[in-house]
Amino acid sequence: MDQQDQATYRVDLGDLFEGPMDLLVHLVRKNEVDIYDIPVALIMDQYMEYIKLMNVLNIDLAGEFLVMAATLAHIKSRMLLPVDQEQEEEEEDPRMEIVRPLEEYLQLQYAAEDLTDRNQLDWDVFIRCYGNGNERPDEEPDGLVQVSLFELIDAFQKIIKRVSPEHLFNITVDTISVKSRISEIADLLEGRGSVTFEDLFEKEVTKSQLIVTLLAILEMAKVQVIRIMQHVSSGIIRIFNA
Amino acid sequence: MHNLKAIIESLLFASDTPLTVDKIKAILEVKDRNAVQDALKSLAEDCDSQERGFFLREVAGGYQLRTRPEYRQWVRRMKQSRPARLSRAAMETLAIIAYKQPVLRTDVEHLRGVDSGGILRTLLEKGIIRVLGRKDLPGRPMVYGTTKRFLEVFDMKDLSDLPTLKDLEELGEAWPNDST
Amino acid sequence: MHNLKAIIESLLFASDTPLTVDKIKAILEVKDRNAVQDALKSLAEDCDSQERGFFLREVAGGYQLRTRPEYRQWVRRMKQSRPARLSRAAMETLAIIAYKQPVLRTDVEHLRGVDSGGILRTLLEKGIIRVLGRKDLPGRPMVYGTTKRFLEVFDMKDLSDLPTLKDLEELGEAWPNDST
Repeated sequence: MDQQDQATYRVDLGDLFEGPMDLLVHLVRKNEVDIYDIPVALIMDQYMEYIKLMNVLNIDLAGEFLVMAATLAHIKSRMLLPVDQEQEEEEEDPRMEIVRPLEEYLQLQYAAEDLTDRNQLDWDVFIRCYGNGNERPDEEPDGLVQVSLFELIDAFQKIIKRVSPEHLFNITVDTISVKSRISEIADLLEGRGSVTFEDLFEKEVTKSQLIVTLLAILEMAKVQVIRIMQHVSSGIIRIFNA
Repeated sequence: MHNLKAIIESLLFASDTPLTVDKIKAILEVKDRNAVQDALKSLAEDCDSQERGFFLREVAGGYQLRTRPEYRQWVRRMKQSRPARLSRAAMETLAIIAYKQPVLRTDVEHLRGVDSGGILRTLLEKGIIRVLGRKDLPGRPMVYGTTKRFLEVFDMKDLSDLPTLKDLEELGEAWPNDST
Repeated sequence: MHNLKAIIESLLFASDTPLTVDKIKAILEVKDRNAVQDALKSLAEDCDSQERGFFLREVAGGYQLRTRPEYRQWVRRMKQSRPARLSRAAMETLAIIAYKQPVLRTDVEHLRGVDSGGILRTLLEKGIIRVLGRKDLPGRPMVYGTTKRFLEVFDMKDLSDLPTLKDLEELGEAWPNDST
């Protein structure tokens, strides 16, 4: 079989079973078995049949399918072990390992079905449509704005993709913490005009928060939005709006 | 105010978002909340009894006129809308977020048993879910929840319109061999 | 067709352009031109006699539902009180400021590749960004950052709720089956 043929016969796994839970639910339903009393050996055999079939069909098997196969095998082996008479009462049915996630998964399937059955906007029901005239102007009297956080990062990512690599910069959770602290310090300065160095560190508890505050002060000094002054006699360091 | 009902109808007709009673009161400068509510009720009855092409629906905390679902095939044909429906996988993911919010990506994936990053991104792009914040865990993972848009799209007054999981389970058990 | 008038009303309601009789005939697959015209006439009469918030208007060769001019002041007031959406350019500028703050106007313009003075002013007026200070450079350029109002608009506790590019990358590509 050449490359072309292989591509033709490749079936998206998502078209058949979304994941191992999906396949398991299918088998439970097909065999009409009670999820609280699953015949593990039977279900596992059928599960493995499907795995083999998917291999034959040249479907890329997600690792999750094999993890589930291992879990089923493990449960099956535990069920074959003789039960210790004394421990019997405390010993949990090994199948519980799979029953609980299955239970939750089934519940969510029902929830998804319920959502699907609702009158979905732009599919079952429609509201008035304003075509291209819908673009709202920037200038609005009361200055309210309606945007989502996702739109913001999406806009940022598009810019990043546009600019040349040498202008790339890292935005990480850490750098954002520093920005957040800068914003807080700017708030303080807006209110009070100046603040002592100690005040800024007063409430800090963890080492990383100390570092974040220090980095924030350094960055603000670097772009010169603050001045740092030390009193000659008292030695108190004060930060001012530049 | 003369003909409050007709004026409210014109507002609802021209609005692209659901209008709350408070918003209507503010626009019309009426003090009487009951008068607005009565007019809305009467309008809803008119839409039904006169068999109009649309009906008044309470959704996402406000009121909105929407075409009747019975006529979906014709409106759809006019709009030439491609299937804008969410896939089964997206519905499943959305159900998890709706019921378990605030929820982490790992929680979603644990329940579904498969990678769900792409679906989360799609739902974010559609504005149906949003980032609520971050959780104080290593890597500060993002926490997800549903939006007001979710209520609008899925025809709900508020999140309490969602049936409980227990109710759903009982309903589900009525058709145990419902094929997937 | 059962209830032709209501179906046509739902089409007119959901359409963003005037609909011609031919277009309506095509959508509903009705052959009888008179039936469509009678339904339109009857709908126009209903709108008038029942004092609805809108009326049927023959315009640009087609039919369109429009709010009654008598109610223009209220509809206008409603439209003015709607929250604005940010333009793409404003969104871009805001994103740069949010992620790169404290940042100079020249940095913003360098990344965007266009003059951004007007947009910066708009964002300042909206109270979403602020001047953090002036840099000690020729011309004493202003340094920009986001405000508390910015956090409110995006419903964040603090800036550390901002998603990072890594967060976005980790989600992967949007799910292909759910195109809008």
